[in-house]
Amino acid sequence: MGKNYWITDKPIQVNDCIAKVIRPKAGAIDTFIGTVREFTKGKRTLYLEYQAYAEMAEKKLAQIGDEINEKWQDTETAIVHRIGRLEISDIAVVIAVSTPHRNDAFEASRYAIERIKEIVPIWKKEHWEDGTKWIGDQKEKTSYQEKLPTEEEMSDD
Amino acid sequence: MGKNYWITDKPIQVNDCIAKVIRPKAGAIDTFIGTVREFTKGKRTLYLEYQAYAEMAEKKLAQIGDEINEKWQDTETAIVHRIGRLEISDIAVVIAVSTPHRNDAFEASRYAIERIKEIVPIWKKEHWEDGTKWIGDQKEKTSYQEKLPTEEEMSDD
Amino acid sequence: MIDVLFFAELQETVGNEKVSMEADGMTVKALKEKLSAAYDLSLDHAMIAINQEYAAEDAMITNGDVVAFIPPVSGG
Amino acid sequence: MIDVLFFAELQETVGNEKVSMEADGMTVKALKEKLSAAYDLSLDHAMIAINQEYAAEDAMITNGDVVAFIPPVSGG
Repeated sequence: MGKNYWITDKPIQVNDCIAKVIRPKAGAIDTFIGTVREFTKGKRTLYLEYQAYAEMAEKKLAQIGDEINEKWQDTETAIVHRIGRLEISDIAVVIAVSTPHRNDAFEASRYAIERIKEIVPIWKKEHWEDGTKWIGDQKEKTSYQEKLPTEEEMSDD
Repeated sequence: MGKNYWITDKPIQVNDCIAKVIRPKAGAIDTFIGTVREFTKGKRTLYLEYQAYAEMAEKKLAQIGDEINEKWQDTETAIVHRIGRLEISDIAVVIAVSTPHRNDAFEASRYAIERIKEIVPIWKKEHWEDGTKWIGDQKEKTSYQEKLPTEEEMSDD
Repeated sequence: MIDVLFFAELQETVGNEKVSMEADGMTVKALKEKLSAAYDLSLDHAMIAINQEYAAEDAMITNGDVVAFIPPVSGG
Repeated sequence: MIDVLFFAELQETVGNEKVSMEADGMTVKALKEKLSAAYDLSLDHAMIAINQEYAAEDAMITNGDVVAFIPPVSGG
């Protein structure tokens, strides 16, 4: 089945990600899917372009999986992120986390998407009706303004 | 594409559920998948049997979707639950909720699984190595001992 | 006549998923008592649905209703 | 020689995804200053990775390293 953390320039098949985490010990799988949204604060997106530092991004995705395994018991995580041009409603990212009990699955997959937006070298370029822009920090809930990651974020353990 | 809330005696295709909620206004889809877990507190499950009051269950699943739409803005929900005999790792339930922003998707799908365990007439029979039992209330976080549902739970609005 | 549906362990105890009976004008509570006695059922933790909607103990049953006894659910 | 990688808007400003240069013994901070000046780049908000690991400002660069300038990420 290959690796659990990967960058692809092809359309994402959600099942490919889910299949990697289904297992007898798990009773719950939370799957987060990020899709290209047409309108953001009234502004219309025509399409997106994602770029990644692919090798490092895959390492950082794997690091997130390791972090999840430290924070919650007995987890299995898989994450795939697409790059290149994505149209409206295309799937940009899929995170699947399986756990024995459901609360952990919800919390862990939510953690994963937040961490992706902090440490994984992937960038989104918005192509709006009236222009383009590479998007920076998009964390919705916490501010992340420092120019260096924290010690924890730099660690690969 | 048919209805968004259904009971089936066939294996569940996760994509059938996700496809119903993908849309241009959504940027996030949270998908909760419940699978048959082999071990619960050291006890080994051989397989499960699910039974439903199917027509009412579909109405109650739709009610949960309505509740979600009242509690969070601009949601689209789809839920499918399987009945009959399920083997270890088989998918019993899939909930997909799409929202413009991810936090709502996580919260809404978590709400949905909790509500399923409160108001949807579906029952699970455990077939263990050493016996069988119809399982009652399985809510992990809240107690639900009253013999009648609350007013809210009885409402179909 | 009404139809009464049983599920899960209640169905196994009754030995039937559906019974038809006279119950016009009875309350849910009265029907519960009658069936508890008839089938030696413990219905204390069962919810009742009339025509696929949860009903309270004092709800009135009328001819043609479908009444379901719903033991604590365990889907998901 | 080291390789320096640029991404997103930095890549567009530099006009290149990779440049090779001498930097043995330089700190990350010194390299940042050098490149900021050379390409008129704003690197204040960029993180730096050496060989695919985030590095602090005072980290030392050695021959053969791959240094990446990583503007605020926006995946997901």
